[in-house]
Amino acid sequence: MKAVYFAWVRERIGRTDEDIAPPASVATVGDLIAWLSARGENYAFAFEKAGAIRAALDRKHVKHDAPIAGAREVAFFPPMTGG
Amino acid sequence: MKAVYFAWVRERIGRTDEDIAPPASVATVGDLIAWLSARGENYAFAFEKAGAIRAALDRKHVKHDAPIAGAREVAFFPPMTGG
Amino acid sequence: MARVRVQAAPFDVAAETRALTGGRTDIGAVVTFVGLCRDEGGTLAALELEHYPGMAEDEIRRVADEAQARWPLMGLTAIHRHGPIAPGEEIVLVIACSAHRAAAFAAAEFLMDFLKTRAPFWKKERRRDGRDGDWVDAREEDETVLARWSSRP
Amino acid sequence: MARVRVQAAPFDVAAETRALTGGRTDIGAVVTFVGLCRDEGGTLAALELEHYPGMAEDEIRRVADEAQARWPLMGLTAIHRHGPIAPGEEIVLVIACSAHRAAAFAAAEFLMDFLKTRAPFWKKERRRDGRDGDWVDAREEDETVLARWSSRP
Repeated sequence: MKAVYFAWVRERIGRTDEDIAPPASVATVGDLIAWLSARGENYAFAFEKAGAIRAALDRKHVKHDAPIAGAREVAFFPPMTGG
Repeated sequence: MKAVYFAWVRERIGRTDEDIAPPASVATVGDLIAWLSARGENYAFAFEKAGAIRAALDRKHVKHDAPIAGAREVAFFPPMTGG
Repeated sequence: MARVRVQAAPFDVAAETRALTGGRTDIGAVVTFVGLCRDEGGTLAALELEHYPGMAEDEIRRVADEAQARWPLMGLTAIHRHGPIAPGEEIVLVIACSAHRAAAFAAAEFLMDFLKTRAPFWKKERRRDGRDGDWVDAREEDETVLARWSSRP
Repeated sequence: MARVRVQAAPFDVAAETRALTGGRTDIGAVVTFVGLCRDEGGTLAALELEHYPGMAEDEIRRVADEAQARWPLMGLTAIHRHGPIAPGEEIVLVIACSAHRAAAFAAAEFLMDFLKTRAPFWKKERRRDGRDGDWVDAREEDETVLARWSSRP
């Protein structure tokens, strides 16, 4: 699946997007955050306050307990500040 | 004092304004409505539903129990429909 | 100090907005209300707006002053037209500016709610067929909505 | 169907308004919200607005659709800019049209309230002195104001 990052999540990870292939044990958005956090200091820094991170699956907001199965694109970003 | 009329109060009375000199017994706006109503059919028609008539003294909204003493201009009109 | 005008001429919303926001960088929210002449039945040639000169401006200013006392506004404009106004044309304009949107929305709606019931204007219908039109009746709803402002800040 | 756009270019409020009201005589109320870039401390060169292409439009449209389901609207536009925006410049525009003012006010405020917390946009400060600016923090208040819409019609 494709992972995309925005705002300070993007800055901390150091990339805008990437293809990822988590193992089958990674079932939810929360699992994916934990799995990504273990990939390096930049990911750990980006997700250090996991509760503050918002996620979207295929461009729809989801909670961390949402299953990722079947999703083509997952996005991680801070709380929105538009408007 | 000067009396001014607006909207259908004006149309029913048949004039926009006039000078009036009510006797001393006419103390309030309500008294004035009663006194004017006795001046002719046009006035009686204009004020037939006295409760629906709004009044202003010197360009400020007042209730019918407001004393008219000292006022230079009294206005009578229907509920407002601006905006 | 609010900008308050009563005039026969149309107003220019963009120009009135620029007059409030131009050159400033502290305003975060601009809420604009424009009231238009409606023709529900297709029978209306125009609304004839009668007003009480002097008192109309005074009443709008009293409401505007109250809005400015209630909310932290950085600009407030209220313009009300009189005379004949054709369907689709603009009757009334309110612009409220503030740092944040909540105050601007509340002030604009407050001003319209009270202007409706306190500013001395009356609408008469001019019919297309030339027959004598009716005076527009006051809406009871316009009185009842005022209650909410007695409980809000 | 609401008009929803996400764009880098400035928008023209008067032209967007005409696009909704032009040639119509059934609209009685037009409420417009414009959000501007504020510079409270005099240190801001610009806000850099990042967005999630595709999802930004989708989310605004979802909120707009919900507003249209809740209120009898005769026109609804929402435009959100991205990219660098200087202090005093316009960031977001919402226009809501209805026969009467209550629906237009409510829909415009509803759309802004939900757009603030659901549309994927993020603001970063670009400082005048060239130092690295901060990402603007989300306001807790923006979340708490949403509660009122669950009880209103």
